[in-house]
Amino acid sequence: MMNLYKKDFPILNQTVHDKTLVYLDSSASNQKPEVVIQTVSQYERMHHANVHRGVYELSRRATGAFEETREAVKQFIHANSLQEIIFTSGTTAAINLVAQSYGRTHFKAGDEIIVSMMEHHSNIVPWQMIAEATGAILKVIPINLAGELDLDAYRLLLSPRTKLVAVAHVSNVLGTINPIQEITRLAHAHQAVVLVDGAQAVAHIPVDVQALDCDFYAFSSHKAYGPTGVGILYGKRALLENMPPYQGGGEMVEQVTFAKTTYNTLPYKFEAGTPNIANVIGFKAAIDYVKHIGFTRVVEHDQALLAYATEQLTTLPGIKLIGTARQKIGIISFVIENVHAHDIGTILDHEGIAVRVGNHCAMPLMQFYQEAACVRASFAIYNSIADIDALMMGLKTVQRYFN
Amino acid sequence: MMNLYKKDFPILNQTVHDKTLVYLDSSASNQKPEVVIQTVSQYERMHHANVHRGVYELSRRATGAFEETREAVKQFIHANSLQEIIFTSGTTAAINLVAQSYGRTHFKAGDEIIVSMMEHHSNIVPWQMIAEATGAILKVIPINLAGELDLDAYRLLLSPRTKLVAVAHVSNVLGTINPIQEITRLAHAHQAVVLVDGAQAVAHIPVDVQALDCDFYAFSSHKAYGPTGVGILYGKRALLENMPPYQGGGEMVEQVTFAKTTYNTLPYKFEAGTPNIANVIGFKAAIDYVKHIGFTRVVEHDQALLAYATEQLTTLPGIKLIGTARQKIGIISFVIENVHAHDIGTILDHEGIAVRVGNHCAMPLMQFYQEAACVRASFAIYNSIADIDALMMGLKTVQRYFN
Amino acid sequence: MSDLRELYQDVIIDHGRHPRNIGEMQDATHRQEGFNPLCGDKVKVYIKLHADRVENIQFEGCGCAISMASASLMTEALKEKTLAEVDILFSAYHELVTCGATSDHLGKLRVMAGLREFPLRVKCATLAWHTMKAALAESKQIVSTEESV
Amino acid sequence: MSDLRELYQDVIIDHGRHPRNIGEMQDATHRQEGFNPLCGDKVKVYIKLHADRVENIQFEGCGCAISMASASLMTEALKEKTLAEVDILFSAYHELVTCGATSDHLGKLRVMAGLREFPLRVKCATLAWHTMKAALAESKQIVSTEESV
Ligand SMILES: Cc1ncc(COP(=O)(O)O)c(C=O)c1O
Ligand SMILES: Cc1ncc(COP(=O)(O)O)c(C=O)c1O
Repeated sequence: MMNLYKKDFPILNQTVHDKTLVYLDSSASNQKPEVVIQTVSQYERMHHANVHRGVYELSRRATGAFEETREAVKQFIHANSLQEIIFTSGTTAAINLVAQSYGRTHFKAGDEIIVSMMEHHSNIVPWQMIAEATGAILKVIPINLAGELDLDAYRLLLSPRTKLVAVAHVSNVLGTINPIQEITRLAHAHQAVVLVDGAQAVAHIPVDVQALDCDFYAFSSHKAYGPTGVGILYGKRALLENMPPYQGGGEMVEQVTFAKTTYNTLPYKFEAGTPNIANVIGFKAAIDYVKHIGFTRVVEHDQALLAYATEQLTTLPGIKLIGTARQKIGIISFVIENVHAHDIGTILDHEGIAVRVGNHCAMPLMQFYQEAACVRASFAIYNSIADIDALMMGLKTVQRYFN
Repeated sequence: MMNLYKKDFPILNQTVHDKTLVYLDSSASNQKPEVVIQTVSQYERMHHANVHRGVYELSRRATGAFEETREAVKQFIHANSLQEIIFTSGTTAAINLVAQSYGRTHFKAGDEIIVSMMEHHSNIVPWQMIAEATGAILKVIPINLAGELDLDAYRLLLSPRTKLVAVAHVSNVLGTINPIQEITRLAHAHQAVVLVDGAQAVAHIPVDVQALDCDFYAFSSHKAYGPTGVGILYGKRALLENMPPYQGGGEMVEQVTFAKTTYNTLPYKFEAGTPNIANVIGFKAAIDYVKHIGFTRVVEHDQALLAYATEQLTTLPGIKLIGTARQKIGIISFVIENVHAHDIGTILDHEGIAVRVGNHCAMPLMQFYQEAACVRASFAIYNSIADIDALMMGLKTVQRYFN
Repeated sequence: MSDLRELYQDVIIDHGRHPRNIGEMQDATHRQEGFNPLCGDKVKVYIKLHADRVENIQFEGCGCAISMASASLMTEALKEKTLAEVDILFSAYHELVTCGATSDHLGKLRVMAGLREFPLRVKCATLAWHTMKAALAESKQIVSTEESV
Repeated sequence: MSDLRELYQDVIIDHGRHPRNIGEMQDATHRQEGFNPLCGDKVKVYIKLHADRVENIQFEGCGCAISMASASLMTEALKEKTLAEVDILFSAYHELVTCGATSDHLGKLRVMAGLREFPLRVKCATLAWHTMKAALAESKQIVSTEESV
């Protein structure tokens, strides 16, 4: 079966170690379609200027294109208003923004922040840092062996002390899709706000922040077919309005005197300094690309690859899958008996196959599974059944070396 | 006189409102040479992967190229080691990093932070924010009418209470080059550290952080012929090592457990999350481009344009230059009697000439000059005498409209 | 007439340089400050309302020719108007400067039609009007042209 | 022999699977932990020094075949060596895995020559060695392969 989209991604048309490149590390970073690459370079060749402050033509064009991305993001995640869409440098920066700005003004000693066992370091460490600064306490939602959140345990963790729940929409190791609506409903019943780490979700499943009813939603352009250095923080307007700025600088101020500085309105209050203009503009092309394919097809494709890969991999002797939730996206992590993930990664690379090995920035999760490292293959719209066949061949080579 | 470099900048080869584009707003953001644009798109088409954590070929290439930029930056500013070069999303983010990480651990109520009257908002507001959080007090170095720092007043401001001095290497409105070596020497005599905002310096004058002996140096790629969304924080290693991380997330940790997280070594401790890989790599091409021209020529060119523009502009009736320091770079700001800067900007734009008008994110400075707004023309390697002649013609048109 | 000449008509240059109805109004019933952080334009609008009629309207401020002229022309246009008429003029003016749509009510305000070719200056041309609206709504916050994205 | 086969030679696979000199050493005079955050490899090196001679050396740890084999081979190679000899071997080994330069001292360690084609794995192959060095230097910090950029 030919993949309809591979041709849109120039990077895939190459050999590595004399083998056709098979890229199975999209959860770390997506490859970019040609249209995104060209949108960025076109912008640099034709329209670049600093945004928001120029009275001349280039600046008008740059500002217009920049703000069009905001509109596209708003529609993409079904936000209610443009004021709720804040550009950051990535998911990590977006979560840190909330942890510092919301956390410093809302957490006090003894308050509780709930995260889950399956979080990425980017959704753990910012909360540890603000917990240490404020005296708040981190609580952890456990998971079952399949890699699903234990919602009963979550219910018991919630209390009047709970101030914020920070949880991944989709786990970057397990692929698990978490029941955000339910998590949010329960948190709101305790007046706690919910931050959703959407880094792994946006390229795989449709996201509707109003339906999820989450208070904050963070994600990265580079994991959704867009350029690096661009992240989005969605926040409900009423919350954002009452939060102090995170970084100070140009753009985010209204008036500056040494005696007193007043801040700009949303979303600019949170966008200090010159933004990543070219790549923000490139991100709109990525959103358009995904929209054009449509999430029906994206999901179908993802699930078909996941089903096939799961079926194939489980035939390998000594393999153990990590993450077998009922609801998951096209991420498949595993270990093989007596072979370290790192060695698997090297041998697969030699066969032209790029997978990720290690702890995937989720050490607590790996500890839960008592593995120091595992192998992760993750799929995107440009992957095909043939890629999974190549992975299987590669793993058979691995086993030849180690048996 | 033909400009040797204009041809390297594709964006300049266009008309705006049917006039040849004359771009005189490089202090807001430089245009990029074709080689930078192509380095970025080449990277996206051939080598993209997430950095530092992959065991496969693409990741090796991406990581290698990414770290080569660190080496190039180190050499560019003459830092002592790679550990001292931290990638951020811009000057603003770099200054906020120091304000929060250094400030929160070193400032207490009654301590003093010294800034100057000519600072950009990005080198004022972060200090106001940390001053408010810690009870520290902001002190301001006054300037004379020419736009030079009053060093005698600075000496009097320094005291055992002084903890940090934050000052621009070059003013973005006045063009003034400040005597950083002297500022640093005096501050160090009082055990205060010095942060230099180098945003406007790096594209115009050679920078040697060891000769300056400053403790921190911050600048942005996009003001030095590189892409947006990339900034550099240089810090002396001994200081950086004792500072807590600023943002938490992937990459900046060593080990994460819910009980205790340990942080990675320098420079990674301060680089949480996926960096702006493509644009960092593009920035190396920009540095190479400037190095190839050489600072001797860069400075000569800049000074020639400045001299000619100053001579020409002063012939206009009713003009008042803002910023006439003895040591300045190719930035020339001015007001014209009875014509508001904003109207000048619009009329010049109509003639194809892009200048910046407004307060240039330096409201306190504008208040000192008692102007709500001024016009700024700023020069780069791609500007020529002909561009200044066009500006003069444009300003004569302005005066025709308003007289 | 070139776009630029249409923007900087004599009437506008004149009102920009010699704005009418300028100065503080001691007995204003409504007053409001407005600010455009992009270019530093500031305006303060004073209104004396009698029943539902604008008995007097004045402004203070500094800014570019467009913002000063638009404020000056606004005060001339709104004097003696009822609140309902003010609303109609506000909408008509807005359409004029954004897309050049002229309507009969506009009268002398029509000189601002050139703005449609200068989208970057629409904020200058509407600051005084937004501030006036906010004054009548008795909003306490300083009006900023950056309020909406 | 393919690059890969040269890397994963039988000796390496064997030492990786059945590392020699493994286990805690109670009477060690020097001990040190090392960590490679990239892949989670951990190693703890124990040395019993007598005068300037390595009387005994052992390690504990978990990791990939390369890191376990390199630790195992290191303990074999260093036993009974003087500190001066350890230094020479350290340098020679480093050159071997980074550029394939073999020298006479290396003996069995030469099986690691395949590393030169796998720069991404050099950290695995040197973790135990750096940890050993740190143990002798009596450094207190955990050694991390990320120490130098
Ligand atoms: C002197 C100075 N400092 C700081 C900045 C902020 O730089 P950035 O917007 O790239 O963060 C600028 C740019 O406008 C500047 O001119
Ligand atoms: C679930 C999850 N959260 C957060 C992040 C951090 O994203 P970024 O590195 O783009 O800031 C990642 C990416 O690795 C992720 O997978």
